[in-house]
Formats: sequence, structure tokens, C-alpha cells
Amino acid sequence: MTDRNDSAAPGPDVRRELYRTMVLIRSFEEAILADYHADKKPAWDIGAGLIPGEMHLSAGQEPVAAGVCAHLRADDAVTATHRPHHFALAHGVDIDRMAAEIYGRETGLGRGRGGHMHLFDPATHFSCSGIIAEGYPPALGQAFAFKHRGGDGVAVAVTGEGAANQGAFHESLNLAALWQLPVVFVVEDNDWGISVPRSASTAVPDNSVRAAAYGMPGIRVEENAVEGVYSAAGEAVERARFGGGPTLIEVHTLRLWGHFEGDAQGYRPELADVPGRDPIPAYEASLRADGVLDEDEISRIRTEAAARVERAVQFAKDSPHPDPAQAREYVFAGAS
Amino acid sequence: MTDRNDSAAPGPDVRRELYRTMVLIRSFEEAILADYHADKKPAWDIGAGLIPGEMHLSAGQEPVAAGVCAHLRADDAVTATHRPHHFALAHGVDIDRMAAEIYGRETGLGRGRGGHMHLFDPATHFSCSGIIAEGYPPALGQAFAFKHRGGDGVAVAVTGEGAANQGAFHESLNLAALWQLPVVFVVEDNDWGISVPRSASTAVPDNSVRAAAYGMPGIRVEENAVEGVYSAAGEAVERARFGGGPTLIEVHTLRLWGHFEGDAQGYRPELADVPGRDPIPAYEASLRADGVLDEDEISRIRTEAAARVERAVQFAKDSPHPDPAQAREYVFAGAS
Amino acid sequence: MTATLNPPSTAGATATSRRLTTAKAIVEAIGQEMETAPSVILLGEDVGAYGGIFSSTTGLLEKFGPTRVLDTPISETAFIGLATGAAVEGLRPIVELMFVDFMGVCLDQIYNHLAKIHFESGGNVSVPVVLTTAVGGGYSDGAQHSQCLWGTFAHLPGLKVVVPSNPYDAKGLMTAAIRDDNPVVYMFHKGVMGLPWMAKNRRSTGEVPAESYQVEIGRASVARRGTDVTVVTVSLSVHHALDVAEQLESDGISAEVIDLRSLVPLDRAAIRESVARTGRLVVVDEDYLSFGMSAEVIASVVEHDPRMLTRAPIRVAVPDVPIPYARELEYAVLPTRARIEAAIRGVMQG
Amino acid sequence: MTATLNPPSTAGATATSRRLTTAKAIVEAIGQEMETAPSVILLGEDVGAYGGIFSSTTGLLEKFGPTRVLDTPISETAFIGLATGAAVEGLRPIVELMFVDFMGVCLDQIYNHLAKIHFESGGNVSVPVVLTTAVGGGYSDGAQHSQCLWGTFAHLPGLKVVVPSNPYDAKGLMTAAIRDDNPVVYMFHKGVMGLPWMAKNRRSTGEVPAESYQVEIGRASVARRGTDVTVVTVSLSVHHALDVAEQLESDGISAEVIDLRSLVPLDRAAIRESVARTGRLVVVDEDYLSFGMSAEVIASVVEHDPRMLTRAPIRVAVPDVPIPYARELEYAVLPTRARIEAAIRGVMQG
Ligand SMILES: Cc1ncc(C[n+]2csc(CCOP(=O)(O)OP(=O)(O)O)c2C)c(N)n1
Ligand SMILES: Cc1ncc(C[n+]2csc(CCOP(=O)(O)OP(=O)(O)O)c2C)c(N)n1
Ligand SMILES: [Mg+2]
Ligand SMILES: [Mg+2]
Repeated sequence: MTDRNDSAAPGPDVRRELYRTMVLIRSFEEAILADYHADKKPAWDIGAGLIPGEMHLSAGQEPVAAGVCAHLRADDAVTATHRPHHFALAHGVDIDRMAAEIYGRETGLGRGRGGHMHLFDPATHFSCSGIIAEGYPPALGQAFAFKHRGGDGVAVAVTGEGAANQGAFHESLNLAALWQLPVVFVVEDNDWGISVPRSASTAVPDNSVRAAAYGMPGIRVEENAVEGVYSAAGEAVERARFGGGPTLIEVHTLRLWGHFEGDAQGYRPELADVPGRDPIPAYEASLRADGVLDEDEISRIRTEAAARVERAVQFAKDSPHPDPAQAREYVFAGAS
Repeated sequence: MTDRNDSAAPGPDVRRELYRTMVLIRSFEEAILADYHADKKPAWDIGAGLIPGEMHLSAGQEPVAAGVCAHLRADDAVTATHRPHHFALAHGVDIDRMAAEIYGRETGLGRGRGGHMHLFDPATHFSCSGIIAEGYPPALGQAFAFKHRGGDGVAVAVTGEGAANQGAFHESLNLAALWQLPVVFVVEDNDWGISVPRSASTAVPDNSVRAAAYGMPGIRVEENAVEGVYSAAGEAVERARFGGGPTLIEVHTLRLWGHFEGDAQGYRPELADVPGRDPIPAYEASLRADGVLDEDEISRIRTEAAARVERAVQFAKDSPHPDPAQAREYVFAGAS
Repeated sequence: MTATLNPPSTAGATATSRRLTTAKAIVEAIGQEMETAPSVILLGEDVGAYGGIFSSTTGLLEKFGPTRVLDTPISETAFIGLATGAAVEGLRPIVELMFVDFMGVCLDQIYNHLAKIHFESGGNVSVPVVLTTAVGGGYSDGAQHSQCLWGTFAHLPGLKVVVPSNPYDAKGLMTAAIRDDNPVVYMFHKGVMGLPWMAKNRRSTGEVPAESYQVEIGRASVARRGTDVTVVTVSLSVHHALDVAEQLESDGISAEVIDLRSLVPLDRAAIRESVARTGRLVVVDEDYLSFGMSAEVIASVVEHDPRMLTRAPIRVAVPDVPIPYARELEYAVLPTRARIEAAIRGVMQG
Repeated sequence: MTATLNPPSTAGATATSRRLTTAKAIVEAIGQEMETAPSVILLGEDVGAYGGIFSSTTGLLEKFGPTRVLDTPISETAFIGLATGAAVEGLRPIVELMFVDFMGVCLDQIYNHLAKIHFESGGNVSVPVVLTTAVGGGYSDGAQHSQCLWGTFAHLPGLKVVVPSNPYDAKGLMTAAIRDDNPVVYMFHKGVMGLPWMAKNRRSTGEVPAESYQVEIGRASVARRGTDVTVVTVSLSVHHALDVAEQLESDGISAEVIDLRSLVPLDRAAIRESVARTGRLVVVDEDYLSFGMSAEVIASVVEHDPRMLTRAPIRVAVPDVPIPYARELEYAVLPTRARIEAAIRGVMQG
């Protein structure tokens, strides 16, 4: 719909920062990937090991989170999906406590109660949900509260392209537009909803056209372009922050790995091409070509990210397991 | 969106038929209105009298049902809303058994189990639902079955403009467009969802623009024009019948009375103007002006309608009440 | 918890009390809390100019204006979820689901989000939302507008569930619900609201103190003392049970009536304490019979000690059938006075 | 109805039977019905090329093609409603809700439409839909992907509810469900499917006749005969209960294990018949404790005759807490073998 404003293209500092964020996310996902699979063999058991349960990793989708969250403050809100790590890290959720939650420890964001699809961080107003598109409505409420109190906070609500066919998507966009809430709706189009290709789930090739159904601006960013996301999100966040209401941004991104770990992706015809479409080497090359980063800086950024992730994982592993005797706690808050 | 095809304007026979259908509907609604209120006094009790319960009458919205159903066969399906009488009658549901259901009798369409929001007629593939927008999905299934078996049946799915903000609306339009199901989606915009004006519920002034979110044609018919509806529906039904997939039609219509009986409509500013916008006298005048109907014919049509309704109401009143001893029946069908 | 003896029309009376309908008592509680706490907002369908389809919000728009009292689109998932998110950020929303029957379009927001966020966050996030909703039948509104469904809500963890039967409790429970840091589902039966357009019910109007007060969530009340049989019930059925109990007195049957008031937490101690005295139990429940409240009440007694019951308990509930439209049929499945009386007489002979 | 004695690994064995996993038994039943009845179609998320996230539809797309096996958008309300409408027009859809936890986005279509149309139409319209759905936890999938919720479905009238625990019953109940003219909710626990990527469970594989057969909906089976205590349970907990019962034999405790198999209709006679002999009752339920199956089983006995229970019954269920993620916490709330054993020993002393 609306074309992105190229005048909002990022300068070198921002570009470096976008790269740094993407690398941190990827380092995190690779570390989780390794530990997730490490101790589930020989007969792969989803419930076994250091990190049990379903695991939806965001590798390949770093440009979306990095580009959007570059515009956010800690008092802005983000509600993410079942695939939440990239947005959590880009928005500044504490990486130690996040790792600890994924490892199911008492020091985790949810004291091990939530798990990787249920990360709640009041400090950064971050949350996520395992139910498709149902993270949108609470984001409206956060935006409502910000506006109601006269602040200029913004709420970012994320779903996948598959989720854009769920009723909650429609209801949320209508209500946000109607009440002119400071929300930015982000759709991550990674072409797949588990095994179902976009063409078999969505009647239109571009979800940004759906913005017209709510009288809000819609924009699609192609080619998993982190700077394209950055520009589009910059406009949208500013619009929301200054009373201009919601925007819908769809980003054509890439699911680098399976839907969840253990997914052999037999249904995916373009599988062989996927690694070649990894956005990080591509962005790295362009920053190198533009002289924004040199080999040293790249290596420093990578080393720092790896070290930070290692510390977080170590923190998680060193943390105590929850006490089974407290399994029934936290159902209700103490009487006020 | 698409402009209606004026070449499909109805000839005199059709125009007479449209009028006849509207008059029959109005006669029915007036009879129900009278009997509904007759025995609830002096202290108005919603549960008392010959016709108890909520009562949502369709007076003023006759043009929508008449114009759409003129194109349907008995083997086409219609799923209507909590305000279903006009569509039921226009689609040819047996008026006697329909009245009997509203009067809660054993001879009713649902043996008195359903009531006025739950009319099911296998003979005309008619049904309705008291839950906003949730009548859309079953209509998809009827359309699916028609298509799956290689027939050319069409399913019409109706909601109000308030319901167009419900999740089921979105999901249904997407799925119908994706699978190119033979459905015609009809939105009756009567400006109000109970006490909430359209402007306070819907982010866009025209729901037909929402068709673009599903890549389907959308059209809005203004001014409660029965012939406008007729033309738009003619195109849409034909498209569906011949494999062209779904269409969204919104009609700007009129809620002549309250949301339900007993609604004093204190919230409705334009209340005084409403009777003057009644579509039936207006259409009658235009048919008279065009020489399609004369005084005699009008009076004959009115008399016939009144007589037919009177017979139906009499049938209902003469019918036996359900036997309380059978209150637990019909929960499950007998083993096959 | 022990039940309080609380025939509200007397115990609740104070110098400042007036006779109010349940609906007016609810509105008064909301209004008083909105007055003291700017964080309290109210949203839902037709809660503004209309004042709530069942008069649960009358006059609040006029008093608090459209920034705090908001009519919503017919988008229950969106606006209940909005309430959840707003509560996470420190507001205290009251959100109305017009009929409980509509829960199916938005239950995910209620039971997977509103109810679970506190737990999933390890107690770090609180979600103080009051979800009000109308329940119940008896006026031929058919299978999609007459359900109670409190058993459904009470089964799902993370939600407190309150179901007042009279004006005094309605006000006190509403105040308590708004002040509670947890999600509270507040279910009002249309038949206890004292609506001018429904069959009149003398117990829907009663003494209500003008000042603000709380009724503790999770505490049953002994609506009537008795020695022969314990009738455990809730909501409109409390009225019917009291009517029947009064009438049976002259036949020498002394029925105790327990008004649970809350289903979550459930005051199991109050149930047991009464049954321990009477040895006989009738459960009256306008919700569906199986897998619901009536069984839970019985299990609460028996898992403590089956010998407390000297007779087989009797359940009076909707016999697992959708609510029929026609009056004869509907009243054949509702827990009417006649069915309650038969059950009490049955358990006395048993 | 009386329970059939049916340790399926023996009684189910015939000349033509092979050992199958529960998942394969389900697929076989669906395939056989699709072969004989062109009206049977299958739809849901990832039921096509993927073969069902829990292998409940593997190979059916290849066999029956994309006009009968349809992947849907993530639009549960739309496609479950579509199944309802298609059934009204004479098809017999099998529709999959990937996890029962997602019911909240589409419950209206299920309980207000699918379940009630037959009744509201006075029996004139039938809605033969099988709604399949995966239930259960035990593999750290968290509060939104580990629930059982059969109590919720069983509480709402108009739906039959079946919950097989083993391959033999899974096939027979699926065949019966497809042939039933009513909506049947078919709940399979991930842990009984015999999936290669979950903890192995020897009872998830068993003898299954190659030919088509039905297991009657509404009939419990006595999974194990015993004389001292009746353990009533369903689904994966049947496996655990059998394990515990076998082990307690050597301690001289003879536990009878009843596999309900269906919750609606509920085979109350089978429960009573067993408790009448043992006098002791343990109910094991992976669903939430309160207002659910465990209380209904107890009430079924007690409302018949409280003296049948010589000891207070014990419930082993999820104690009204969302399912926690961390393994230690999850296994503290699930009905584990240890908890079942403690309950049986408890009721023996009691
Ligand atoms: C309401 C609901 N339906 C189905 C699912 C199961 N499910 C989890 S992720 C997923 C695919 C989501 O696709 P998309 O929205 O494109 O996000 P992606 O996984 O590609 O990031 C599905 C169907 C769910 N979690 N919630
Ligand atoms: C899911 C749901 N929410 C709310 C209602 C209550 N309700 C019944 S009719 C109505 C208004 C509907 O407005 P609209 O769709 O415009 O139809 P109209 O009544 O104007 O014909 C509402 C809110 C309902 N029946 N279902
Ligand atoms: Mg996707
Ligand atoms: Mg309307």
C-alpha cells in the first residue's frame, strides 16, 4: 500500500546496531538449538533433556525484530507469538532470565512456570502467547492503558502470516483503528504456517492490503530487508506515538529452520535453497561492502554475542530448578 | 467497489414479486408484533404471553431479503441471524411451521425447541443462529457440500453490520475466497448494533471495502433499494453458481423498530425520521408511478398477504403445545 | 472458611441502607469504586448509553464519561483481551460479556490468557479484571441465551467465580471483585436483577447499605437455618429453595439453604459443616447436570467422609439438554420449586 | 450398560490382527470408512502433507486426494463451522482441532452450533461430525498445549465424548464415531498415540484387527479385574493405573481398573457395578480436579447409594492449577504412578 519512506533509511550507527541485534538473536537461537537436541537422543524424545517441550526458533526472522524494536523504548510494549525469542531479545528482555525460563529454572522470567512460549517481562512490557493471533488483543489493552494515562507509549503486536486468518486478527485491527490506539501490527510472513504454504491459507498474496479494511495504513516489506523493516516501522511507531493510530506492517521473511525442532520439513519444496537465503550473511556482506563494518568489527560483534549468550545459558544452567512443593503456587495473587 | 450492473434491472413481473415478498414479510412481522405485545401487560414481562422471549423483528429490512432471495432456488441455502424472519419467508420457508415455532408449538419447524432465533428447515436449507456472525461458517459448509457433490447450489450467509466486526466474519470470508466456495455474503447495515451506532463499532464507513482483504468482489447497495439489492445479488448468485466464488454485498437498510421488542430506543437520535424512511410505501409509490401496480393489485397483494399470515398464525395457535414429558428428547439422534 | 449466617435483608441492614434491586446494587458498587479508583474503567457492548442490556451499568456513562465507560464493537475476543492487556498495565477494567452463552467466541482470551498469565509469569504479572456476564433462563430465550455455564468457568483454573443471589451480596461481591488482584468472573442471573420487564421476584430487591463494603469472595452464606436437610445452591435457585423451605416448614421439614455465592474458591467447609448436621443433601443447580457444580458439591462431602450422608443425595439440575424455547419444555428442565420440593421430600424419605 | 471385560491386547486379537500404534489404528479406521463412504471427508490444520501433527491422518491425503483431505487456514471457527454445515447437507466430516487447548477460539461453533442444531431443529437436522483433538501433557508443552479439558466438553449437552486409551479401542471408537449420526468429540492423548518422538509407552501399541469393527460409544471397559478397590480413569491414566495395579498385586492389593472410554454417554452402571463389589473408589483424571470428571464419577456412585462406599473416595487429578512448564512442576501436578499408588494405598487404609 503506502510506500516506505526511503528518507528514513538508517545511518551507519543504526545499521551496525541492527546487525548486532540480529547476530545476538542468532547466537541465542543456535545455542538453544544445540542444547535442545543435545540430550534427546538416541530415540528422540520431545519431553527429555535440558530443554523439553516444543521449540519454535526464529532463525531467519531476525530482520523483523531488529528493524521494529530499534524504534522502541523499554516502556513500549511488545506482544509476540509462539516464536518469540527474536522479539524478546531485540526489545531488551533480560537474556539471563529469559534463558533461565527456557531451561525451566526458578530464576526464569516466569520461575519456570511459563516456558518458551510464555515469556512475561513487566520491565519491558513484553509478553507472548502460544495461541495464534490471540496475542493481539492484549496488546490493544496495553496501548489503551498508555493512551488512557496520557503517555506516549506504543504497543507492538506480532503474528505470523498464518495467524492473519484468525478471527482475533480482524477484531483487533478494527478495534485499534476505531479507537485510534497506538499499536503497530506486525505480520511475519515466512511463507509457512507449519506445513501449510501461504497460498493454501490466505486468499490474498499480501496481508498489507487488509489494512484497508480498517482504514489504516498498510505496508509490505519485501526480501526480509532489515532496513526496509526499520524504515517502515519507524514511520509506524512515530504515527502511533503521536496520535496517528495503528499501522499494519507485513514483512516477507524466512523460516530458516523447521516449524519447531524435530520438523523434518518433508512438505517444503524449496528446502535446498533455504540456507542460501539467510539474511545475516547477506546483511553482513552489504555492510562490509558499504564500509560500515570491517572484518574486525564483525568478529568482535560475533564474539561478544556468543559470549553474552554463553553467560546467559550458564546462568540458566547454574540456576536452581523449581521446587515441586511449590507447583500449586501463583494460581492466584495474594488478596490485596 | 464493483458497480452494480444496471442491465440486470428487474422487469415488471420481478418488481411485482419483490413487492409481494416485502408485503408478506411486513404482514408477518406486524402480526407477530401484535401478538407478542398483546398479553405481556400491564407489567410488561418478557417471558409471558403467547410469544415469550426476545423478539427481533425485521421490519424495514424487507428489501434485503426480497432482493437476494429472488435469485434463489429451494435447493440453495440461506443462513440468517437473530433477526431471521424476512429471509426465512423470502426463501420460502413454510410459513405455518415457522409461525408455529415462534408460538412454541409441536408443529413448529423445531417442535418448539428452537424458537424465533433458531429456525431450521431442511426443505429449503434454511437456518439461523443467535450468535453474531457465527452463522457464516456453517454456510460455508453447505456451499462446500454443494460444490463437493458437483451441484450448482449456492449458500447465502447473512449478518448485520455490527457482526462484521466479529472474528467469524473474517475467517469465513478468507476461507470461502480461498476455496472459491459458492457463497454470497450479505451484510445488512441498519446503522445500529443494538444501541451502538455503526460509527462506534466499525473503522470503515463501508464494509464492502473489506472484500478486498479476501480478493473477492464487494459492493454496497445504498438507500435500502430493493432493486439495487436484486441486481447486486443477481450478479453475485450467478458468480457463485457458475464457479466464480464468493461475493460480499452490503446493503444500507433500515431498522424500522427497536433492536428487540421492548427497546425504547432512547439512544437513537434520528428516531422521529424513521417511519418516513419505510421502504415499502416508497417502493409501492414507485411501482404505482411506473404503472407496474395499480390500486387494485396493491390491495389484492396486501389482502392476500394478510390472509396468508392470518392462516399461519391460526395454524400456530391451533397447534398443540409440546409435551413436557418429551423435554429431554432430541438431544441425540437415534443410533444409525 | 465457615459460612456466615447472612439472610441479607436483615443482617445487611444498617442505618444507611435502602431497598435496592440487585441491578442497582451492582451499579452502585461499580460507581463507588470508579469514584475512588481512577484506574477502574468499564467496557462492553451497550454498557454506555443503553446502560447494559440487563441494567448492570445504568447511569455510569453519564457519571464517568466516555473515556472510562466504553461501548465496544461486537468483538468479544478483542475487547476482553484489551481488558487483560490494560490490567497488565495497571488499570482495573470491568468488562461485560453480554450473555455468558457468548463465551464460545472469546473463551481463549478468558481461560488461556486472562486466567493463566499470573501463573505463567510466576506471579510477576497480575491481571485484575472483573468479567461480568448475565446467566440463566426461564423466559424462553432459547438454547443460546439461557445458559448458566458456571460449571464451565469454575472448572478452568485461574479465575475466581462469584454468583450473587441478592442485592446485598451483589454489591459486596462486586466491590470485592474490583479490589481483587485476580480475574473474577461475576455472573448475575437475569432473574435476580429485579428488572422491571421480567417476572417479579421479591428476593431481587432488598436492603443495601449506602456505603461501600465487601462480601468476602469464597465464603458461602447460610441463607436459612434448618436441621433436616441441606440444600446447596446458588443464584436464582436460592430464591426458589428458600420459597420451598418456607413452605415445607409447615409440613415439619426443616431445610437449611446454603447460598454458595462463590464457586471459586468453593466454600467446601460450609457445605460439610451443614451436611454433618443434617445428613441429607440436595444440590440445586441451574447449570447442566453432569460434570458440573452439582457433582462437585457432592464430591466435596463424600471425599471427606461418605458416612456424613445418611441418604443418597439428590441433584436438581438441567438434565444435560439444551435449554428449550417453549415454556412447557423449558420449565420441565429448569430447577423449579416443584422439582426442588420433590427432591427434598425424596431425600427425607430416601 | 454393563462394562465389557476387555483387555484389548487379548480380547481384541483375531486371526487378522497386527500390532499397531494407536495413531495407526486411528488412521486405519478413518481410511476404511473413507473407502466405503464417499461422504466422509477430513479437514483441519496440517492433516494433509504433514499427516497430522500427532500422526492421526498420516497417508490419507495420498490415498484420498485433496478433495477429501483438506488442509485449512488457521481459522478454527470457520473450518469447524464448515464441517457442521457440510454435515447438515449430508457429508460426514472428520475435523481436527490440533490441540484441545485451542477450543477457546472456536467453542461457539462446537457447543452452540454443532452440539445444539439437532435439538433446536426438533430432531429434523442431524450433524454427523467427528471432531478429533489431541489432549494431555507430560512433555513440558506448557499451560496452553497440555490440557485435557474433557470435563469441559462433557459438561455441554449435545456432544458425545470419547477418549480411547489403546489402539484397539481407538480404531473401534473411531469407526463408531464416524458412523454415529451425532457430533462426537474424539480426544486422543498424545501419550497413547505411540509416537516415535515421545516417551515410549508399551500400552500404546497393541493388537488391532485388520477388518473394520466398532467399539460401542458409551460403554466402559474393565481394563483389569480386581476385588479390593475400583480405579476409574480414562486415557493415558489407564496405562499408569494398570502399571500401579500390577505392581500392587504383590503387596496383596487387588485393584480393578475401569477405563471409561466414553465420557458422554457415561457408563455409570459400570462404575457402580464395580464399586458395589470393592467398596473403595479412586478416580484418576488428568483434567483439572474441580467441577469435572472426578466429581461426576463420585456423584454417580453416591447418588445411587452412599453406603456403597466403605471408605472416602480419593481423587487424583490436576489440582486446579495451569499446567506448568518445568518438568518437576508438571510432574508434581499430573496424576503420576506415584500419586495413583499413594491414593490406592490411602483408600485401602482410609
Ligand atoms: C488458535 C491456534 N490454532 C492453531 C495453533 C497451532 N499452531 C501453532 S504455530 C502454527 C502455525 C502458525 O503459522 P504462522 O502464524 O505463519 O507463524 P509461524 O509459525 O510461521 O511463525 C499453528 C497452526 C495455535 N497455536 N493456535
Ligand atoms: C457473539 C455475540 N455477541 C453479542 C451478541 C448480542 N447481540 C445480539 S444482536 C446484537 C447486535 C447485532 O447488530 P447487527 O449485527 O448490526 O445486527 P442487527 O441487530 O442490527 O440486525 C448483539 C450485540 C450476540 N448475539 N452474539
Ligand atoms: Mg508463518
Ligand atoms: Mg445492525
